[in-house]
Amino acid sequence: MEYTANELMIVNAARLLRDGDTVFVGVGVPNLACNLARRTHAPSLLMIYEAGVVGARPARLPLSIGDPTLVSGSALVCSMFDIFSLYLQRGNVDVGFLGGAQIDKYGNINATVVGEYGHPKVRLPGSGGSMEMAAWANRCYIMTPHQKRRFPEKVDFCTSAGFVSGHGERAAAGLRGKGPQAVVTDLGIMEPDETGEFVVTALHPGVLVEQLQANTGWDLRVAREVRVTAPPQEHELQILREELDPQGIYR
Amino acid sequence: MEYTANELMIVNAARLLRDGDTVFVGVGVPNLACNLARRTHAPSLLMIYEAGVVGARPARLPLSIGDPTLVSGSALVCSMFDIFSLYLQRGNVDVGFLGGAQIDKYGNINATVVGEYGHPKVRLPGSGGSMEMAAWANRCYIMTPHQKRRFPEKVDFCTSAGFVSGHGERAAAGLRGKGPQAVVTDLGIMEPDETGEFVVTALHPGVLVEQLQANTGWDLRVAREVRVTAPPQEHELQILREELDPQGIYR
Amino acid sequence: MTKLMSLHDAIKQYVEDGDCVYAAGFTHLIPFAAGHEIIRQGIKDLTLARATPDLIYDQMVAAGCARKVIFSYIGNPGVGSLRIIRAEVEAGGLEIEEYSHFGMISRLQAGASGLPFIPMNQTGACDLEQSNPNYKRVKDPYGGKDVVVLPPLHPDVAIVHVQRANDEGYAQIWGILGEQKEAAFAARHVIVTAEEIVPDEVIRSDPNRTLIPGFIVDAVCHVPYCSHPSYTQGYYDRDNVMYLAWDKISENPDEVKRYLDEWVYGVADRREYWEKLGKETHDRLKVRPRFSYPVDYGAY
Amino acid sequence: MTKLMSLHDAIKQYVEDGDCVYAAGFTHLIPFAAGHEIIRQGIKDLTLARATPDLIYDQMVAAGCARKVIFSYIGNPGVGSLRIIRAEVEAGGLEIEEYSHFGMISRLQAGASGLPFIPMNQTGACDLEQSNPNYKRVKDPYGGKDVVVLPPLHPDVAIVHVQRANDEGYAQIWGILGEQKEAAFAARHVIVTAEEIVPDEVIRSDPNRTLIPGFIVDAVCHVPYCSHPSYTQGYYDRDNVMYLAWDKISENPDEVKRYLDEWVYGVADRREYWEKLGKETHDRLKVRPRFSYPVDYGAY
Repeated sequence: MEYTANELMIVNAARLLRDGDTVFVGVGVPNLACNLARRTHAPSLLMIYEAGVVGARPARLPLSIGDPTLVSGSALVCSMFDIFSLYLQRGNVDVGFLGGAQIDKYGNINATVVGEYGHPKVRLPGSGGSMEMAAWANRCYIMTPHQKRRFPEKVDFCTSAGFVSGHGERAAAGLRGKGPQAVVTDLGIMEPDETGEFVVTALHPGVLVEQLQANTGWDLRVAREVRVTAPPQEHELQILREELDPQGIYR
Repeated sequence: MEYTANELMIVNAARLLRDGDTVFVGVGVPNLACNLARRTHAPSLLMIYEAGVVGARPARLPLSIGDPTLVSGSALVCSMFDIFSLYLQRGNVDVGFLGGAQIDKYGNINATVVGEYGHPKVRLPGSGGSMEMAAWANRCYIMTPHQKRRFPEKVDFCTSAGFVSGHGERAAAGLRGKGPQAVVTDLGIMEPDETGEFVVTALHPGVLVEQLQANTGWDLRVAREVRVTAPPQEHELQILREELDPQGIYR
Repeated sequence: MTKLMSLHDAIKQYVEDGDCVYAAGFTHLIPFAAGHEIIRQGIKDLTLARATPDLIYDQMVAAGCARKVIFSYIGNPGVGSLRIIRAEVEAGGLEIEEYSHFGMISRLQAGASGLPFIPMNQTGACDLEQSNPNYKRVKDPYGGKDVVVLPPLHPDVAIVHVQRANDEGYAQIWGILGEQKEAAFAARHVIVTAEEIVPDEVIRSDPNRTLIPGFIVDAVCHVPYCSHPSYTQGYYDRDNVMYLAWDKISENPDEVKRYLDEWVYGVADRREYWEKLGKETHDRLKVRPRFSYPVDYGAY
Repeated sequence: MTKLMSLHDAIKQYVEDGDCVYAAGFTHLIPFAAGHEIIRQGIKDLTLARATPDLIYDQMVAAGCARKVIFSYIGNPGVGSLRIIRAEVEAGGLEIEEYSHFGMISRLQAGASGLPFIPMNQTGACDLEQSNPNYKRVKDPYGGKDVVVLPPLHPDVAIVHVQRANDEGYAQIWGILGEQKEAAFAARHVIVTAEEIVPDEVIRSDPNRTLIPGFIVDAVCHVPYCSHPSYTQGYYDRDNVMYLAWDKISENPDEVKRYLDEWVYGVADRREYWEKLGKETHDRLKVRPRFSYPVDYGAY
């Protein structure tokens, strides 16, 4: 079966989730990945939204992270202060999904500015809750198309911390979470090595390491063993296309 | 009309309340004073309980500060953390009522121990919320029977701050509230002078200054002008006896 | 004592040139009607604070009401940029003060609690901390890592939209709570706008639902559909069509001017605005009921 | 996944000798049944933490379960002393750790928030601060007065009684909220006792009412009348007669022993206890209904 680059990322991200995980969900592709996991191998996955919604069961695909469909029929709604303090800072969130305009070698993310902060070339939306999610969720995943401008050696501005400038810095700052555990792109998957540097650990079917290197801004290293991901399965694509995103907004 | 010592204190405390005041209420006599004020000159007095109840309209006289009758029909119920931070610490409470085993010359109160803290002769209940109420309510009133053992020159333990050891110390500690503004007893009323020391400012009908001195543990000073309080009025006593405390528990 | 007044009068009385305004609501309950009224009254030099400025601050900046924006996420949620604010920031025409979400609401929580600061654990992402001098660090006196702290935010005015309130300002909210309560307690003045003004007995039937006490509220305004194109849970849906449309409108200054002329300056108040939206939009945003199970407080 | 189990099994599994236990509830919802079960199981050396120890900790101390009490108000509310705890403290037989109410709940809030400390403004009353080394001061980095800080409290087990929960532990509370939420989030293990176990759809009909999420809960126990002689708003009244009676009983060690023998050791569980109380008490504590107006969340 044919599939798009987005579908490939969504399916591979979904497979990283474990049954019983509490996931801090953003809208768009992470939302689809979580819902796909819930409908396949992780039926007790619990979705938490930074707007303060726990255990949402959206009846439709929400455009915004604060859509009313997330609230009706959810298990708990609390204030933003509570969601950030009692849930995220307290260590009650297993997984966070992150994205941004730039991701560097150590998994640091820039969602703030391209160029200088005081005189930005491009002003991006900024942190929202991603600074805290990256710090305190037990593990984070990053989803992004594989493009060279998105993968500089060092981000212009560190909106949310990966491994900062190498392993150990998270522990030194006392961060609760283990940091980004995988970057899922449309070409493959990168994971941190023992120094905190992201290296190629998996390729999607038919993709060559050289393609990743050509689309990455640093000298990309490759893990000793690189697996090839299983292609999106028919039932995964069916759920995505027929149940989760029937209008094909994120196809 | 005849009246008891308690009724005398309640009526005089009620008269100190202003219409529109938000009052942090304890049970017992302060509760009666507030309800009497509401039914006479201060119909929009708002009662707040440290249990987190705002705008209570108790249908019966509660034994405890957390009675269910305070909740049903009240305007707002919040957590204890909210009541202490958003209401009291933020400065949203006009009046607090305090009591204790000892009250000293500067209006400091001991509700913790008689004797040494580590080896108490008498262990009392402790602060509860009175430490914060004394600090942050805009003004406080103290109600207590006039007995020498209750009025030592200096409290054994300072559970809640009056003027500490003289005027200016409240400001030095940055306390929001103005501190205790009156001690209402069954003999008269004492108010702080410019040094923060409590002096006699009013006598109940038929009481002599000497009686107060005889029942006070420090060298009691008398204000230049001492008024005589108006005796409890018939309608005040009627409300107290017929509506608020028909069983006469606090008579 | 009733605090009921028209939204026009409430804005006139409580919002002044140069004020810091916090129009609360995380996606939900955003008081668009109040923002439009501020634009119509030509109020200037405002500092506009909100975790997510959303379309309403983009429109207020476009109309020239603001000199500064305080925020933690400056996007059109689920759509992309807030083009007008973004362009002003890139051109250096608008002062900004930026936080993460937790930082922003911690400032409100400190303000609401009367505290000089609120601590947060470190996040490892220090660039924002270094760009904004309000961020400071404090040593943990128990020997752990230093914490990051922020000072209180005390807006001059908080505007809070709610589902129902009584005429004294006791206000009940359900659905996404965002930072409504904290903004109200942190502010010097509070304007409550409500979908419904209800009898006192409705409020008192469920006191745990009340988030804002009347005695901190200055004005209560009955403004049905106040939050369109945002939404009010249980009353009408979010108008995603408008959120997508603004992305196009805001590409072009002429279109923006046309929009403001037609939908803000061209209507007297929210009632006219809502009527002008027309039946098709009304129908599209209609919501079928889904009621909560009642709870029993008991008659004590 | 259901977490339903008997209270006996929940206590057996989650409360161990030497633990710090926080049985939550400010006057309201005090989980007496759990305290009695702990007594019956002969658990020892506990640190008992509660803002207001109330009768339940007086009884647990009498039964020899505790080596230490952490508290902020150690009275029989509206009646007088907790005679047993008071006598033990005066005799030096019980370790204490004391706070004000705000200090106590700030410790829980810090614990619930994963913070190393929480600041409070100064109160001018320094004797307690000087008696308890957990109190420290921190300089305000913005130049104001020093603040008073306290470290987090992380009880080994929090026991939280609620009106209704589903079998996963999502729990809804109305009436006085006390420190129920904060205790649950601060603790390592959470036991929820509920007047009613309700279908998931009841909880999900009103998500704003849910204070505790199931995934932080270890055990859910269906225990009607769990809080007598305290009360559950809307379910039964506070038994003031018992609060007054305890004042007499606790004057005399023989009477205390007789009480424990009859009402704790002498019954198997809460159901037997409640039946034993008899019809007259049941009738006295009965409450007429007073329902909340429902709210509409909308079917989106």
